[in-house]
Amino acid sequence: MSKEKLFMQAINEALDQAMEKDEDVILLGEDIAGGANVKHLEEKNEDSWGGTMGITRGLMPKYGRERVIDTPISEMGYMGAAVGMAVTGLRPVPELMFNDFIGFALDSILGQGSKMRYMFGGKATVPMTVRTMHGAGASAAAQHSGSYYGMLGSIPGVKVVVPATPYDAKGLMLSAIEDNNLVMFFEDKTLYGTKGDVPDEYYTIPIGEAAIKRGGEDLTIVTIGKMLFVGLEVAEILEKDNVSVEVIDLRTVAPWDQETVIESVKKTGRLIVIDEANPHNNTATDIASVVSDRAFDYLDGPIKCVCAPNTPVPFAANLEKLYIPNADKVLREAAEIIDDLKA
Amino acid sequence: MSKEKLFMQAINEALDQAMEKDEDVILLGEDIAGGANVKHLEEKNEDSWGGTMGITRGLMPKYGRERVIDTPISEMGYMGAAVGMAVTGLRPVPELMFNDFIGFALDSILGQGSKMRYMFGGKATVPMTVRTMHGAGASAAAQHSGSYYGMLGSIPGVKVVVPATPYDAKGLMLSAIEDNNLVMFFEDKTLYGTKGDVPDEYYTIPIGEAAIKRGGEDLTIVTIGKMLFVGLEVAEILEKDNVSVEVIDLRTVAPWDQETVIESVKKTGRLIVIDEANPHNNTATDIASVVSDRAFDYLDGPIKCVCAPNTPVPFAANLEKLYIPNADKVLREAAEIIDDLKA
Amino acid sequence: MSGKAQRMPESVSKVETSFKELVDLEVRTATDTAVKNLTSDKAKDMYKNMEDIRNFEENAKRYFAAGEIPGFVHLYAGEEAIATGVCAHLTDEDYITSTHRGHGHCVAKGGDLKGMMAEIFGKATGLGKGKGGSMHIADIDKGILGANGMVGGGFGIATGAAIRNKYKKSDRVVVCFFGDGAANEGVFHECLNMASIWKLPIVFVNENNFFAEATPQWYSSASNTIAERAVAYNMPGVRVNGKDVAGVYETAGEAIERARKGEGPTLIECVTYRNHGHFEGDEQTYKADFGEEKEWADVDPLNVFREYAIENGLVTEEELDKLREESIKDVEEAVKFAQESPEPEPEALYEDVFAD
Amino acid sequence: MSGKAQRMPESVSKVETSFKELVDLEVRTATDTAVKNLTSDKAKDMYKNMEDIRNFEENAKRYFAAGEIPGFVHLYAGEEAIATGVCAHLTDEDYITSTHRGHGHCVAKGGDLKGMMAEIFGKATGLGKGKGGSMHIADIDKGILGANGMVGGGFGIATGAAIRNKYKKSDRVVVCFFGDGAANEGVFHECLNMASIWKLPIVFVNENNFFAEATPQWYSSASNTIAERAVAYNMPGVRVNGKDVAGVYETAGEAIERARKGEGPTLIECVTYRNHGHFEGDEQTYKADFGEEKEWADVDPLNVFREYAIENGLVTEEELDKLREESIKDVEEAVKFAQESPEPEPEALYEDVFAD
Ligand SMILES: Cc1ncc(C[n+]2csc(CCOP(=O)(O)OP(=O)(O)O)c2C)c(N)n1
Ligand SMILES: Cc1ncc(C[n+]2csc(CCOP(=O)(O)OP(=O)(O)O)c2C)c(N)n1
Ligand SMILES: [Mg+2]
Ligand SMILES: [Mg+2]
Repeated sequence: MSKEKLFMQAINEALDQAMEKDEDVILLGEDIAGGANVKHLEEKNEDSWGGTMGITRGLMPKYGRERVIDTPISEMGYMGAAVGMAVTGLRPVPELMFNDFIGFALDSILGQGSKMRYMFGGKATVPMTVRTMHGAGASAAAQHSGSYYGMLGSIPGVKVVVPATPYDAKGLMLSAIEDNNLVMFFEDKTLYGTKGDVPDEYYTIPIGEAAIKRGGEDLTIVTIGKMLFVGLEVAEILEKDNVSVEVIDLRTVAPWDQETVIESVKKTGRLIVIDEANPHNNTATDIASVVSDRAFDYLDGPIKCVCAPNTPVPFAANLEKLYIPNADKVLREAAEIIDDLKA
Repeated sequence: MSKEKLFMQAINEALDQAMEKDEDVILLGEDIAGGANVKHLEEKNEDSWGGTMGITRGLMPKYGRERVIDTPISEMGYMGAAVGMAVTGLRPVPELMFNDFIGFALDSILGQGSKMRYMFGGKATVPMTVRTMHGAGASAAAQHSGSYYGMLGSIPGVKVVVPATPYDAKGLMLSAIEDNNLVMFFEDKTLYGTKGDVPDEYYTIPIGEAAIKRGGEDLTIVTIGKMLFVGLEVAEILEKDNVSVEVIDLRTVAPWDQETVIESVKKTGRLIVIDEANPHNNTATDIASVVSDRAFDYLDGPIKCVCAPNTPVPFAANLEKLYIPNADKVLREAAEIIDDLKA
Repeated sequence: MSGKAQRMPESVSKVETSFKELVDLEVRTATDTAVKNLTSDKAKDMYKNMEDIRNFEENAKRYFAAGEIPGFVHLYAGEEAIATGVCAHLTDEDYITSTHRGHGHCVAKGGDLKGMMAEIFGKATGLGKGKGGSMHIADIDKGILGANGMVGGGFGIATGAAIRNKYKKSDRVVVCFFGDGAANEGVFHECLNMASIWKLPIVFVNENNFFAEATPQWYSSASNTIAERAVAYNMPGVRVNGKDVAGVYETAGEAIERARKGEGPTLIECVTYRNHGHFEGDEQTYKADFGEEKEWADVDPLNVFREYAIENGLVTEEELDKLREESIKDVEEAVKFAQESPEPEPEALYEDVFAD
Repeated sequence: MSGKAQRMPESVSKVETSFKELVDLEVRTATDTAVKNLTSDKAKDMYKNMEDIRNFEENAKRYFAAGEIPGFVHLYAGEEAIATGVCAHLTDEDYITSTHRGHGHCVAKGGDLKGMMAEIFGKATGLGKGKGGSMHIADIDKGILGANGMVGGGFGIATGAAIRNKYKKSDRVVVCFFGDGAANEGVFHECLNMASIWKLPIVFVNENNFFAEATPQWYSSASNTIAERAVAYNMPGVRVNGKDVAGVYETAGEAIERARKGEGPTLIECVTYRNHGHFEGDEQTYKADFGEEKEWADVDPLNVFREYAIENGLVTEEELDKLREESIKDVEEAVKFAQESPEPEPEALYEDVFAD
């Protein structure tokens, strides 16, 4: 059975079902339960926060504090602990509250978790899923609003997932936890309150597969995370000009689905990538580079990357709105490559 | 006057001259002098290591331990201290011994140094130069051989420099230290022993300017750091086939010199980028993406990025050799796009 | 090679500990002599300052609820005595680093109320042109090296500023404010160690308000107190009642004096509590609204000081009331200023990334 | 709100310290009763183990100099008693995390000499197929969670393995080896704190060999000893003579026993010295080749134990000599194995990045 659920519920449900299924799945992070050792909460077996955004609410009361571990504010240490848990047989799901805190935990991922299997000649397995929150749009300012999936996606040995819908969030989360590798799972804080159909049962969505969210013939728009909705908006607008847009939600940014993207570009001959990350050395540029190599002969015009500007995320709401890629910006870029179609 | 000097001497000389010129220039890092508080060394005013590779040798005896500060193994802390020194008026030059240790220091750069000016509305200035060592080829294995300039180059507010020659190393170092921003200065450990002409006097090379190291008409090869030598080798080989190659040493990877690269591609119509970084979301893909947008109409064939594979750096010497981009690999890619020229 | 295992250098085999001298676990309040160091003017300044913080925070709360202030807002109300008591010793030349809960530190260090309020409203007239917001208020010229959204983000910066002061042979000091939760970040360890080995002119002021978000200090810290961690860094550690501004003033004064004289860093743990949630919107189910904790929660540092100041003849009740009125007016003006200020211009998005 | 500043919860205002009970700063050597816990077989095993490490290292030195071993090589010679004395209590089920100076730990934890030697030669038959090298020797099945090129890289991994053991209600323990330099990394602080609050079955074994590269511990550490840092984590801290394997065995045994029984972590500081440079090629100008330091440098842990074992009637000199011969032969075979093994196949470059 499928019901309409919030994005955040989809994630909670996925975690719940993963924990139900496998007792080696253990969550850890700052205040993912909250209220540890608070007597009046202990007596009632209650959590307090269930994560800053309440995503993990209710899991501690159900699975206990051994499996929903509140950590001190010690990101490098507990992320390293997750690596140690994984390599000794558990399936930890550590949370890095905001992806912007990556600077406090990076070595545990870059130096340890991602390289271990390789350095040890294939004799170590590191099945862990790092949950983290990204994205601008909540007036959370420069240290709490970045999008660093591209940075993490550049690391060999790391898989990176960025779901855009509740359905994908649940299925990809379950895949990530089943995966025998280090997976970074990015949750856009501004999507938590969005809704969509989500099956009640356990299901997985393969990591590495993009989803064609709208078929089209003239222009391919590849999107990451909530940029999907910008892509769909643009597609609607262009439809009125008789430009048929194919919108591909990348879903996994490392490894990303080269076949689906290239097939689409071979058909449409035109590509726009929308990525909320800062503009350099990101997933959008990676896609542009692969396509400009592998599908060069099919291209009818320049590849356009629509990204955030090369600035930190500003606080003031009007500036932050300008910061995030939007339909206007995409349409401006599109204009350059669909001129002929409209004429 | 100009003399033949080692790459490492060029850097040492630049640091020396910068310190001579400005008493606010202060070096700090692990064992950049070495032997702190060792009595027999103190008595003789001697340093011990002068950096793991001896790059900063002799600077402590000349400038004293207040200006050449040995730090505990506390990367996050002393890198953060460098930010604090910079914002209060000094010009610190912290060393991150190997760029692979970035996971221990990243927040001081990503979270603090790079964003401060923006968050504070332009009222803070962070003039610091982070020296760090990268590159495969020394059998230093997975945790001491990576190339992360692309990762750092994705951060707004950070400039990134990767010199390939002793001449550039000195001039760029002096520019970096003069620069009022956070500059990451990458030194390839396998270049330290290379030689080249280096003027004795103080001189600067503008950050953000690429250098055309060899003119050509048919194919543009853009290189980063020591990949320059691979590019030059390829150029020599192709010359025999009457293919004229323009080799551009990028020198600065953030911001990189879009004009020079695009001008060249407009002329040659063909582009190969050689980058020792892992292949995704790196500087090479950034270049491909910009060129496939801004110079699309001039391209006669697909853009080729020749990078390291998507793996950590292996230890075994034979594998490490395969890991690093080389002329063979470049020629194989080139073959695809210069077919018509040779025929 | 010999086999005499017992032959070790004396420096290694014989090590003295001075734990007892280093750390004082008793929670201090103002001593009898404290009042002698307090002029009437100082007392007024401090009281006005605490009122400014309180009013600033209550207004921030109000306008956040009204939807005029966006983002995350972490209120300092309840902890005023710490920022005030510490910063009362500092001039614009001295530096502080602050935290995500930074309004109080910034007000106490001389941050302009209007510029601060405009900043948290996201206006062009804000101290950071509206580009930083509540967690990133700074004023370098006033020695405010920034509130900081990264827990532990201030340790390194403060250490660096102290290196600067020492290098420049100036007698400026640095105060690094941080929470009980922040004391578990690795960079705390790194920076206290460096500050100690280099004898830096810095004071680490811990604000132990019992909680890091929803996690109690008694759960997250292996040590019972934050102060005793000073042992690991061979520096003095003291605990002071963080609701008693006279006590904080006295204790901080000694540490700042030590720092100015080149005698090195001190770790001060100020025991306190926050009046409101971790951030606005927090239901605070982790707080006990009964028993000891509630009693402590109910102690108001402003009232504590009113009583103290009146009892000791430093200020009259009328004077205090007048200062309160003034403060309310000042903050109201700041709100008005913020409300009437324009949004940043669109170009501001692209500016201030790099310096020339 | 009241003004009674002195009303604090008792839990806050009254905190006991137990520093004296927690930390023992005297450097222990084997007590009189230590010998009782040592069977003759154990003594032989430990001696053979120390010889294996020594011979492994001397050969690594030789073949590095000969150009057959590439990269960075950090030798453990001089510190054998630590790895040996600690790991003598462990089975394959227990875990260790090691360091850049990891050969000794890996040998002591049962790492195959041939597989290890082949690894540092970069051969396909190495424990890591030649892809890791000296700083990345591991054998998960033997509980060796890896040497580690990152200083401090082992803390988190060890803590995680201990969480696993506790969660699985197993009595397996974890030993985290680390240097005096590593004790200044923030992650040391984070992990000792977590290990303590969660009472994890883990022992932190510090190898204080006086130097981190060319930087002396007496410069880089604000605390005189590493052991006294245990106070900050409310865990026992002890110092032991790291050249005395019987002493290490005894001290580690107590800590491991505590850990197995669920009584939580211990910090052990083993005072030692390295025979060679930080890595091969280091001129070691920072070492004093005179006075106390030289005397200490000259103490050979193998000789110390020979004397001790003979004196106490555990082993005869002949037996010890025989074990030495055996060890020399074993290591020679390992070298031969490594030399004769093939390089990895080119495809190996692309393998082992991801698991299925
Ligand atoms: C590096 C980092 N980790 C986690 C957070 C999320 N966070 C913000 S405030 C906070 C609690 C801080 O507690 P404490 O240091 O006691 O300060 P208080 O809020 O009590 O003043 C946490 C976990 C953060 N902002 N930065
Ligand atoms: C994160 C990190 N920082 C710095 C280094 C460089 N480095 C390698 S070993 C070492 C010294 C370590 O000293 P210690 O912990 O005392 O161990 P020892 O070498 O004495 O066994 C340093 C600084 C590193 N490998 N990793
Ligand atoms: Mg707190
Ligand atoms: Mg050491």
